[in-house]
Amino acid sequence: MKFSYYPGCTLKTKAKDLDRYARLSCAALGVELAELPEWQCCGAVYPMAKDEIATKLSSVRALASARDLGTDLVTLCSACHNVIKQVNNDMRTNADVQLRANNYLKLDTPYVGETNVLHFLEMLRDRVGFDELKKKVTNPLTGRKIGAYYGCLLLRPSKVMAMDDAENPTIIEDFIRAIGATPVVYGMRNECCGGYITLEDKESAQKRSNAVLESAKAKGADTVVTACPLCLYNLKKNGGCDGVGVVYFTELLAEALGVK
Amino acid sequence: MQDVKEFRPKIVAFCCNWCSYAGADLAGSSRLSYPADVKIIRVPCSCRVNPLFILRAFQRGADGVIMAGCHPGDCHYTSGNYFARRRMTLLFSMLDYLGIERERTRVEWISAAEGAKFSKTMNEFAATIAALGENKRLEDLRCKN
Amino acid sequence: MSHDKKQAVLDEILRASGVDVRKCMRCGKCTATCPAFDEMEYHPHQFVYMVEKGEIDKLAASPSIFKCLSCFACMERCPRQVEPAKLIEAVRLSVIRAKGANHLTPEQIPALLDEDLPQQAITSAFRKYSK
Amino acid sequence: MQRIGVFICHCGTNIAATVDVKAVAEALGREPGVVFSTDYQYMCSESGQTLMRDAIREHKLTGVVVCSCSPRMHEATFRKAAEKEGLNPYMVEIANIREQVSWIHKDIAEATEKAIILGRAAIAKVHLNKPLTAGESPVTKRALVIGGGIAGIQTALDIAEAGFEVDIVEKEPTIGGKMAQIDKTFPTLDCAACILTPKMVDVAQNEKIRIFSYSEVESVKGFVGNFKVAIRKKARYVDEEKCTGCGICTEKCPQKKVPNAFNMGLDTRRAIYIPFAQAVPKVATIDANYCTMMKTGKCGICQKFCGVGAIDYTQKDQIVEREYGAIVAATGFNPMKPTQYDELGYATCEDVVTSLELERLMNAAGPTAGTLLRPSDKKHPHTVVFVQCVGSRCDAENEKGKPYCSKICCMYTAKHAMLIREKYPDTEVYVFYIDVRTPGKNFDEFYRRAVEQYGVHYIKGQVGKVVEENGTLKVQASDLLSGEQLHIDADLVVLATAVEPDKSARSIATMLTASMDTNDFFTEAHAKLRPVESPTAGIFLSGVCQGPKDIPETVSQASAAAAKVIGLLAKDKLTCNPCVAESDEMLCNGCSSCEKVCPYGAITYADKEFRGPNRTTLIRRVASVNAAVCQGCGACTVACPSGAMDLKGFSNRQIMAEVDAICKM
Amino acid sequence: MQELMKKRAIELLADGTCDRVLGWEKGDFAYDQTPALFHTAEELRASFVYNGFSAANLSKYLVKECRAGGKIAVFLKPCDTYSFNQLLAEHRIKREMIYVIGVACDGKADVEKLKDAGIDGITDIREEGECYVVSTIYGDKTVKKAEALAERCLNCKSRKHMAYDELIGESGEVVPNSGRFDMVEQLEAMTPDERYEFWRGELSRCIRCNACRNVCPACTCEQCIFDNPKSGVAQKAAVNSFEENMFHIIRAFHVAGRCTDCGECSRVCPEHIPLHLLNRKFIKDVNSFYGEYQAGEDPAARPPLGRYEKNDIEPGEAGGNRA
Repeated sequence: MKFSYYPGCTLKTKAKDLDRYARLSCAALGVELAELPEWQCCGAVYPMAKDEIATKLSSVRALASARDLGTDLVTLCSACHNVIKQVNNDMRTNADVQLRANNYLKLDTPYVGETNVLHFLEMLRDRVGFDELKKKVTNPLTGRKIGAYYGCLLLRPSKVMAMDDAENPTIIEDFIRAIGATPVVYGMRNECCGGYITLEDKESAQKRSNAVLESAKAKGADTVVTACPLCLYNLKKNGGCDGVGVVYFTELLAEALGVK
Repeated sequence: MQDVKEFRPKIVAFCCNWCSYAGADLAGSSRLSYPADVKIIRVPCSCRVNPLFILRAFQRGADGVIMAGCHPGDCHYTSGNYFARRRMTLLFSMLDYLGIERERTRVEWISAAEGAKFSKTMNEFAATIAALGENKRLEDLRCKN
Repeated sequence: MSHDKKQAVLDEILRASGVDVRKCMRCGKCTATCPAFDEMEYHPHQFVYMVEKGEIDKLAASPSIFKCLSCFACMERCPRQVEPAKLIEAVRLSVIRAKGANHLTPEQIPALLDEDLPQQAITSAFRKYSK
Repeated sequence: MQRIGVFICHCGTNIAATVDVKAVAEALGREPGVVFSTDYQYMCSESGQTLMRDAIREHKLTGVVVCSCSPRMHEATFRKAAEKEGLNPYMVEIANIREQVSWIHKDIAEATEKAIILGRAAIAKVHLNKPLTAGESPVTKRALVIGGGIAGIQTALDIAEAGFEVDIVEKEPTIGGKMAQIDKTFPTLDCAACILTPKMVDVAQNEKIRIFSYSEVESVKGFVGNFKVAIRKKARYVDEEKCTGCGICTEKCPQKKVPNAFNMGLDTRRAIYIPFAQAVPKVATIDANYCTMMKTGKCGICQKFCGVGAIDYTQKDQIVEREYGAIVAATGFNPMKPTQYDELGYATCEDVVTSLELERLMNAAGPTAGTLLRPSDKKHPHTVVFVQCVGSRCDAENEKGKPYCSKICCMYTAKHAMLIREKYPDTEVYVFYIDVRTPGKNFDEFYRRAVEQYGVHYIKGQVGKVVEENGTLKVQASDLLSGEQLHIDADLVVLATAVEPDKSARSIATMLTASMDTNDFFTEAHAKLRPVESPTAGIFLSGVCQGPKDIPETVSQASAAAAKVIGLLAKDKLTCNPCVAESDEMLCNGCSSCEKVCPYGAITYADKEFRGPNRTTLIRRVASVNAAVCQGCGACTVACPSGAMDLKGFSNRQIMAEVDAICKM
Repeated sequence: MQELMKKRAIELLADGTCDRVLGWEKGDFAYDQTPALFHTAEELRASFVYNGFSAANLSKYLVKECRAGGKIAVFLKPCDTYSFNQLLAEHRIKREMIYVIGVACDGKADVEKLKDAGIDGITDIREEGECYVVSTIYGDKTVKKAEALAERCLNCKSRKHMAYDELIGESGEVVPNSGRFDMVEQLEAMTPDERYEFWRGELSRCIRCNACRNVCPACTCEQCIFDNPKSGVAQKAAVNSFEENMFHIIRAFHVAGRCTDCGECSRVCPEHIPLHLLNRKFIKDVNSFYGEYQAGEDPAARPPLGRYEKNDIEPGEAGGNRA
């Protein structure tokens, strides 16, 4: 099983763990993640305005390069995933964006949304299969009570992301079950952690993050997992909730597979 | 200067009694105009429209023929428009295959509530036909006056 | 702002956002679900209503345009598919494009950093705060 | 050659203002075969009709063309007038010069020219018209009502009252429908069971009414007056004739963990059950999905305890064939399951309930015996939040919800709020609304009472998020009038979810060939003038299957549908549409092409003897059309390659004559 | 082969299986065979023939024969059995009156191609491997089959008999990708103007001899609408381009979904108009719009114009501007 892989800037710096554990796990799972050559930063937030083209081009380049390699494109960071999947949708459905982006890029073959973008979790669910994953778990995290933290970017807008039910998702819970732990469902799992507002308004970010962690704690979670470096930062730095750890889901995956 | 007579296309519209003819009535009562070039023939259902009628219209000098019926699924006779759709799909494809302008024939599903759609469709179609000009490829010179 | 200019800005906002403000039925679900409510002066439903009324100036002058978290909750949950977040983004863009001024300058950044802060936050903020 | 009279109607100024009616009369008067041509102010008026009748008599007309409004408006009027003068009504044709000419064109010359052409087309058609006589078909004097809720019950009772037989087919084990689950009714607050159950008993006792409970319609054949319906009586594994409804089986059954659908799954019942105490018929039913005997072949306790030997584990589904003259759809609704709106917590929080679930939680016969206790910890809630319009009034593009207003939620929520405040004055009640819609007699007064007398907090705004934390529902909502975001700690959240047509309605509509809208509500024949009839003859609509309604509206519509049914069943014979297909046996190849496209099964084949060449006879297979069954769509006429099949009133030659006339300019 | 068939026919007459046999006999010219009824062994011995010129599809003649009563034996090539099934499906013939002898077929020669190859004065034809040996008054001439076969045989859709009571020779298989739509595709790829010119060039040669209609096994109407003065569309001879178009469009439409693509129309056209390209267009459209359908394959199958799907393509999506 081979995929093109878009790690994103943060995974090369502050979120090396998210990336490292993903690669280790893939090796254990027999999945080949081939990092795209010369990828550029996705911009971290999807440019919503209809006339924004330049800000979408780095995503289009990554998508086109995966297309040329003939592989699906796996992303890991929630933000990168959100941007690239939304841009891909534009390239598929918005003729204007398609035309203008291709005019800028002058690719050998114009890109029209051919690439399939998968989040690492989708890859685990739909390609590897959670049942298959379960079989490869050597160190099941039995007894751990883990809350899935989806945040905003993995699920919304649901019509484009099409990963799971945006209001009652199950993909991370199913993942948690597959690695032998017990999922904890809590109400704030798909609410915002505060995002980049942390940069200038710590108080606001703290309020959001605390609300998330308290909701998880109230339901008995000992750990919260995320796929987003910014979520991790906010929850850890700004949330600070006694007795609830915050880790990347890939770390638990690596642990369960015995490759941590 | 030569006096060029303005081209007024002749357009025949076959309308099913239950939906599209009623849609035309609604267009009328809503005062939504469309060119007088469009003349409607009422049929009980779009499935009553025989390819012969369409060719006949062209023969007699029509420049465009449109058939309008109930939306698929809403046929008063439950299935008539489904059969009509297959027949017209094949007929139109054949006319196209013979090199006859594809735009001269059209099928549109217009409900009794869609007066606006009726008028819009007829305006569009009349404009298309006016732009295409006179029907030459399926004409019968004997019927021209 | 002259009336014509104001209209042009309004048109640009509507075009760039692709939002049809007339679809709004004033249910307030966007504002009910907004995590940045407390930080905002004008709230998502007000953006929709005020754009419809043409009150762009007030929105443009408000710090609210830099408070939206782009969490897409209002877009996801709006029963009328109005997508207020896109409108807020378009208003923000109209301001920073017109002024050329940035809400955040690179000089301000170092003071805001701590060692764990991911790049993502800075990149996002730059996208949101500057041209 | 026909002798044709042409009559141009001014329609006041509706036509005459844009069409030069004199010029039209003159031009059409010159057409071959036209012996009389005139114009008149109002052709549809009494004097206009007299004018036409006089002309028919004086000029010995054999055909009439009226250039007037749409034939959908007055074709019947003019045909009737002609018939009174002895002219076959089908010798009258209408040229629509109002909707198709005067109302859409401004230029008088252009409009007049088009009116003349349309007149010519009608004249060309009349030249080929033939007198047609309508056939007759008998009427089976029995009606079928599909659905045994309050709509079906009322319709059946009214039809039976008029002396006709009625069958009710109900898919559940008992009639009663949604109303049986409701606690109190607005705006009078009387108990639903108290007014519904006597009606259910009336149904059971009425000799004219037969109930097929736990049954579904399997197939529908035939046409108005002559429907043949197959009804599937699902196996309930209990002999309906023998069962006395004593209920001993339902007490002895060891399988106790079956979710109780009647109580919206809020408690459990046994595998053999009677849905509720006043069920009609009061007969037990075995739920084969849970019954130990059915699943493992071991148990048989109910059989052992049944004093009358009614239990029969070997019972099979039974198909019953019945004939009807009319069918009423009363298939009702279900409240939408709000699982896709989980920001409101329904799927993950036990104490977020739907309004119908709340009805059961408040009902004396419900799981809490009428005390309002919340599902999670069976404690009395002190703060209750109601959320309106969940799944209703959504944009058409929104795949989750419905574009329509469900109509009943504002009123029942006011009722719920009021009842809670009355019974438990220590409870704070909040209602989040978009608009409060209360048109109806005593309805707004009722809502105002909830606010003014009972102190219910009505807040314009919506709930954006519900999160359960340590037994408290944290409700985050907007208050649009104060511009605040509210955070309420609630104990119970009640969602007023959209009304949606019952899932069975779509397949029933297909069987009935009745049309439906995109929301799966049955379409009425005319939104204003024929609101209780389907466009398909002989099919009538009762209750919410046609659109959201409250109980009084449902009952009125049910009675209206019954009146229509009675009007139909009172007739001994129905006049058929004479514009039906006809096969020319001399041309028919017997190839069956026509039969394959006939939606009514109106075409049959027979081997017939024909004269062959040289005095021989030969036998050929030829088609014939049952004129009583044919509805005149004409599908067969195009399927026929030899031109043997033609449609009376819309024949190939007639339509081609119209084409010719229109194209000739 | 011919002798085997003759022998078997004589046996069938003798044992009462049938009272007459439908086969081919020599016409005025060797290559111009005509369908013929044989009532006796003598007749068979005298003039029955089966060779590379026995091209006619005999199934249509059964319509008339079934009305005459008795029991008929008929020789049917694979492609003829499709027509046979179609006629059964349309109740035009009675199965119990007919004894079908399926005969193997390796394709039939197109005499025009032989003539173009300079072969004249033809007296007989026989197959030798991949070649035809054509006897002429000037002696035998050998020509490769690939160069002499009729177009319909080069693009043969099936060598499998769809119906038979007994076989003489082997029944083959359905040919998966026969290439019979290649020319249709070429036409579709042209501009509308080019197509129009192409068809004008072809159809303007039509002399309305009605040979195509008369030979067509799908055209078995009691009375053709074009012959029926009461139909309102009767026309004796195509007076102008419109009537040429009209006749062929309507004829193709009337056999749409029923035409088995036997190719008889083009074979008999004295003007060599490729009429089969009209029918094949409909067959191709039906296949691509409504799923693969081969008329005559299964007499119980519902024809494409006698059924529908709710999500059928719209007329506006068919054809279109391929300019």
